[in-house]
Amino acid sequence: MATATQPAPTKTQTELSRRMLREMLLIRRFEEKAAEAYALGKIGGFCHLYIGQEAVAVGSSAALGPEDYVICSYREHGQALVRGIPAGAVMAELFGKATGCSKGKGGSMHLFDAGRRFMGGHGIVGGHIPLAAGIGFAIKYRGGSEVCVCYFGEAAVNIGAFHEALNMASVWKLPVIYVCENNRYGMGTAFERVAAVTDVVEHACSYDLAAEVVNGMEARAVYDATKRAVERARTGGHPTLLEVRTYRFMGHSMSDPLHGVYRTKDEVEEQKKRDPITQLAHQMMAEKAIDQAGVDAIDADVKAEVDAAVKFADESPDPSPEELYTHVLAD
Amino acid sequence: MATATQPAPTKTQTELSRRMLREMLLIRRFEEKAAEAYALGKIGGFCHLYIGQEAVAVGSSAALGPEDYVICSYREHGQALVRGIPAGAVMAELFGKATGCSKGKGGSMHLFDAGRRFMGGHGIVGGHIPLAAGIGFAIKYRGGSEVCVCYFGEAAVNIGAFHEALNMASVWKLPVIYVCENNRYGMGTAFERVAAVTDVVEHACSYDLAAEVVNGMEARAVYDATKRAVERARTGGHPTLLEVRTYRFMGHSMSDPLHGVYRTKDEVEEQKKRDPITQLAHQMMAEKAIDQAGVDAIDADVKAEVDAAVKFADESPDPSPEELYTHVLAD
Amino acid sequence: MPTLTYRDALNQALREEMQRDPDVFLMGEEVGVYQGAYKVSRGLLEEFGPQRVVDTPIAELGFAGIGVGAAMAGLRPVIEFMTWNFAVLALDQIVNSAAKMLYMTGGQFRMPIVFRGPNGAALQLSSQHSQAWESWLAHIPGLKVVAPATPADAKGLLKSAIRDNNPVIVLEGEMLYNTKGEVPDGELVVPIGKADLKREGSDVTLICHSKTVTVALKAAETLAADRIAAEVLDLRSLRPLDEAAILGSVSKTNRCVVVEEGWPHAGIGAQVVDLIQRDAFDSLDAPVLRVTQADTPMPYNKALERAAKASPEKVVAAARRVLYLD
Amino acid sequence: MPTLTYRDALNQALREEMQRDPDVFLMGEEVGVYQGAYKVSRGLLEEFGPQRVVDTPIAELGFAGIGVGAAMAGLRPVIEFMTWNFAVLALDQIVNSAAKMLYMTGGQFRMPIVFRGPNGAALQLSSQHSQAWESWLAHIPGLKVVAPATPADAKGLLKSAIRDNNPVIVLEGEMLYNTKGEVPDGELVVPIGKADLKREGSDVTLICHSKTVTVALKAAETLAADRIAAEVLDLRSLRPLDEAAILGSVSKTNRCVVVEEGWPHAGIGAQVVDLIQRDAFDSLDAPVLRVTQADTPMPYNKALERAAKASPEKVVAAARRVLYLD
Ligand SMILES: Cc1ncc(C[n+]2csc(CCOP(=O)(O)OP(=O)(O)O)c2C)c(N)n1
Ligand SMILES: Cc1ncc(C[n+]2csc(CCOP(=O)(O)OP(=O)(O)O)c2C)c(N)n1
Ligand SMILES: [Mg+2]
Ligand SMILES: [Mg+2]
Repeated sequence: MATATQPAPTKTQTELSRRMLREMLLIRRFEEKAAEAYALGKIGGFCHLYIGQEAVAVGSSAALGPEDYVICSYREHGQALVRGIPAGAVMAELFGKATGCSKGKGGSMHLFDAGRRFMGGHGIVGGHIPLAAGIGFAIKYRGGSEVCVCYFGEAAVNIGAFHEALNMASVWKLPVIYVCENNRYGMGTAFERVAAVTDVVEHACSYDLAAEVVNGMEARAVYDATKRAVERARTGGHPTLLEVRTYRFMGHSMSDPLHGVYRTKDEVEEQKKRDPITQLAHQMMAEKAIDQAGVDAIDADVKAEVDAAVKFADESPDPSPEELYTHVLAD
Repeated sequence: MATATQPAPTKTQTELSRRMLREMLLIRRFEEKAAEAYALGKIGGFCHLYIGQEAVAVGSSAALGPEDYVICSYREHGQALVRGIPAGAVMAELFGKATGCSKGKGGSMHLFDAGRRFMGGHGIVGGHIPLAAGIGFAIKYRGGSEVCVCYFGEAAVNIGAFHEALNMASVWKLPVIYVCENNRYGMGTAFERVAAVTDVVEHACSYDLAAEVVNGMEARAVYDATKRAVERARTGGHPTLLEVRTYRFMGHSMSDPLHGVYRTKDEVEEQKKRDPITQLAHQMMAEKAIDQAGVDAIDADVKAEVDAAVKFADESPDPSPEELYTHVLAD
Repeated sequence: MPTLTYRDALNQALREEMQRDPDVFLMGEEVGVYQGAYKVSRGLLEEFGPQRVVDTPIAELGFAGIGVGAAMAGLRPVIEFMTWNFAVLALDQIVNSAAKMLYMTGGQFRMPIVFRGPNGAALQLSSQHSQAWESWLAHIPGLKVVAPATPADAKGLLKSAIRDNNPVIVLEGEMLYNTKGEVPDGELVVPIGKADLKREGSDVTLICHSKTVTVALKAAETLAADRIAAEVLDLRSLRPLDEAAILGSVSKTNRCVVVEEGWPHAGIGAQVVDLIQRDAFDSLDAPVLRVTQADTPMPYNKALERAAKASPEKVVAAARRVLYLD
Repeated sequence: MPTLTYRDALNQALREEMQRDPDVFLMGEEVGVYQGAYKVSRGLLEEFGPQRVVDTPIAELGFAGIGVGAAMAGLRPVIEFMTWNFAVLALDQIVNSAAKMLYMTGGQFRMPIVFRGPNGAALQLSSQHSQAWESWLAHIPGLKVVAPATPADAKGLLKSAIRDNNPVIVLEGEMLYNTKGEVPDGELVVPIGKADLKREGSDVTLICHSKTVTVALKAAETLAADRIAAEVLDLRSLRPLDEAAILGSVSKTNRCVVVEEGWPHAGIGAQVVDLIQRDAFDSLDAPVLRVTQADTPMPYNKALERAAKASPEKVVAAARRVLYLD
């Protein structure tokens, strides 16, 4: 990273950086609290934390407008927060409360917000990749200028749905941006053990997609690459495959080990030195865009926001018993 | 094609050419009779003819030994014949007779011969592509030196199973040769209308497979390419993807039009000039390896074989009624 | 009343609904240029253009999911499967995405999508191409499942399915496409969840749907010759079932035979039997019997295939048994 | 007799069969290096090596098909699905390739393959991860389907499944893996197709399998307190069903409740009811009632999830109703 040697950032660049720093901190603190709550049994089932990957959701979302669509896998707490779902509504969903963004019926893997065009939260690996193409199809069908960003892990590249969807997205020139969060592992399996070619971006050739490999620990790099992809999608609707190289600092899910047979403690420690939050903070300090006190202030601010979210979730009611039978069918 | 300018063929080359010419003629005459029998109602259901694509099955099979495995889609009459299933047993299967190679229970789409390692005959597009990898897995598991050749159409490249299987075949270095018979259409759909990239061979890059594009109207070219692929598979078990460019001279299935909205009569006529049988015959004549009388003699010979097959099928009995309930479960 | 084929009735339904609502589009293999593998979509590409009549690659899982995504974004997709045999590849999207979307989003995303195509056996298509998926699909909460037997019901139920705000499975029949029947002019909407009494009778109820309606009606004819008055009830909808109609008929006849095209073990007929024995227990004078496909994969041979399928003879035999005549 | 967890009983079965027959191998996601998502395959990679304990990409359809191909070539694959929810993606290979292979080849290719993994709901895994597929799988001719409830049955049925020359579906349970039970030493093979009488009683038969066995046994306890003697029959095998055992018990008690984990509509319980009302009609003193999951997708919220599942309370209530006590 050489931003320091670049010309001093403009005011808007600095504002963007501050915003991204705050959003990454919000996600980090939110996830830390979620881990606590899980340990206390307030959250159940699977809970896939985003710690380490914050720059991906934050950098890419910053390149989007409120009218754009976002769809994710089950590892979507970060995206839900940066797309503007109140931390309280997200935490309440993890707690299974009636005030949750899916009314407590979806849970950690199924966060949704129709108003904010946050399309989930899907649990079957690869299953939402065709859905993203369908959203892109609807945008094009209506002649809209929105785009749909679809996040998934590198392990999803090995499943058929990924290929079927990318081919159709390209044949029909749909305004979709496929963001592969390559954190190098699918649960306990290193990608190179199950993929003949480990450069995910290679697959773009098979489908004539625009493509870039992006440093996923650099929020700014993710922002820039996504901005270019959004440009292509809005004008002419050319789809893009972004391979964003990142790393998961926690276990796959709350119940899974942080390291062990599949990756070493040293590797994790080494990777943590690339923490996207400290990196951006240091860049901004080097640019005199912020000082440690400023960072601390933001941190205190988001901590308060997260504490309020936990309080809100704690105090919110469970769905009423009848909710078991509602929303099975629409009128 | 420039064989004429090459040194005179060796005796074995000539023998190979004669064998391939005979096998292509056998398939051609067999399919013509099958079409007749279908019109007479002796064959029911779907019946996908191989006319025009003979050089693919014949050229590739010539590079295999009897111990090697072959697995196909529903368009497999040609492969069944070149792998040595008696024409009578194949025709009887199309007629649904007890003497058929699947006892009359499989039909045109499900020809099998365990003894000859002919693994079918499968009706779900792409469904047999993972099966081929499984057969390759078993070969490697046992430390054998056989190979498995898997034939499928270009339209199958758009379905997920193709990608899942090729990735695993490559990761595990399985002795499988994937032969994509690119006849440019899936039923009434031109490949370029549904594939973002029409060079099937491109997909080899995504899976680190050896690959070649082959002229599928040239039995010798198919033979040479397959021989190289077999070499790679037997030693080291490196899988290959062959894109064999060919053309279907008939409708998709007996009930489908030869041409119409999806392709023009002229296109079909133009393609028929590349008839793989006449091409090989002319090459051999140019090489003085055969004369017209010789070709006619072979033709008469295979016609007799096919007539005998029809007679055998006609005179064979239906399966007994109890056969409805047999082979549901093995002991 | 004009007479139409089942195929043209479906075609009319698609055309009328696409004219009525610009958000309705048709997607599937060969639906456009080729005019449909079974010509159900004939002329639609010409009338509505390639954006609303979309030819897909062979990628059932993928385009089913694209339909679901489009429905999330507010369109009303009609996804055609060339046959339901191939839809098995798309079940994850039908079950995990379409059927559960409204529920797991806490009611935020309706799923106005139709999945349609021919279901069950045709003639000599062998094991992999002759499967009836009624019971699998009807098993899933969040779906509605209909199986029209006549051209009028084909048109009316498909129109209802397209207007429904839930995922609706429409099971057609390759062997039905050419069958003719009267179809009332103008707006025809058949409500989902209502069975149709095809023939009145007092001695035994024959419950059927889709292709087995003709089978049951033929059986009723034969029985009538022996002065047995069979009532024939066409379910039309398999989820929800018209429980009132089923129970009403059985409590009148006290005897029942359930006919279905699929396999016996946990077939949809078993659910009908479960309902009857539970809620009409005291009115049953005999156990309910079922006529189904043989519990085997479908053989290719013509005679074996015929023997595997439900037939009027088998229905007559079952009816006579519940009447304790044999 | 040594006491083992259900997980370790399965692990023993795999180890013993892999020791016994070199053609047996295990393939699936995380089965090797990670020792199994639920640790069922712990230690097997170390003992048998990467060729026989094979970690796969996330490609259910693909590796299920690879298993089928390997079985065609004479191996005896054990395919592990991390859960059966994901196996929905592989149904085409299970149904169209594995189940029909012997039949459509006229008996030439046996299919000695096992598809196994946890089925049904665990705790708060929400809609897409809490599905019980009994009735779908048992619907298919050419398959055998077992659902062991105890460690001993888990071991004995998995061993039988691996030795069987047909595709066998083994439905395990995430909530069962930690449960303990006595497992006889040495060679233990439980025949497929035989139910197990878990508790004798004369007043009402409670039919169950897998996780619902504990539910039924708890209900039987409660009923006993009211001097109601419930007989508890664990089906163990869902295809084939042990019809003799079912009919034998019901013709003794004349009353029956069928408990299952899955959804009601065309669930496996409907088939059990169909059998009973058909072949034990005259011995039934009341309709057979069923206790199933609520006919909804599974909600995430803990209380709603509990309310959705079959419970001893619901079984007791149903039993009292068939006894006309409420
Ligand atoms: C089809 C399917 N198979 C298996 C699983 C179980 N599973 C959940 S997450 C996961 C690993 C996915 O890894 P990756 O796609 O890289 O995403 P990450 O968890 O690293 O963000 C697996 C195997 C699933 N949910 N869906
Ligand atoms: C999964 C699936 N979808 C649809 C079909 C119906 N279908 C049979 S053949 C075919 C076209 C296949 O074309 P291609 O793969 O190019 O092979 P070709 O017929 O040209 O040899 C289609 C759509 C099928 N059998 N399986
Ligand atoms: Mg990953
Ligand atoms: Mg083709």
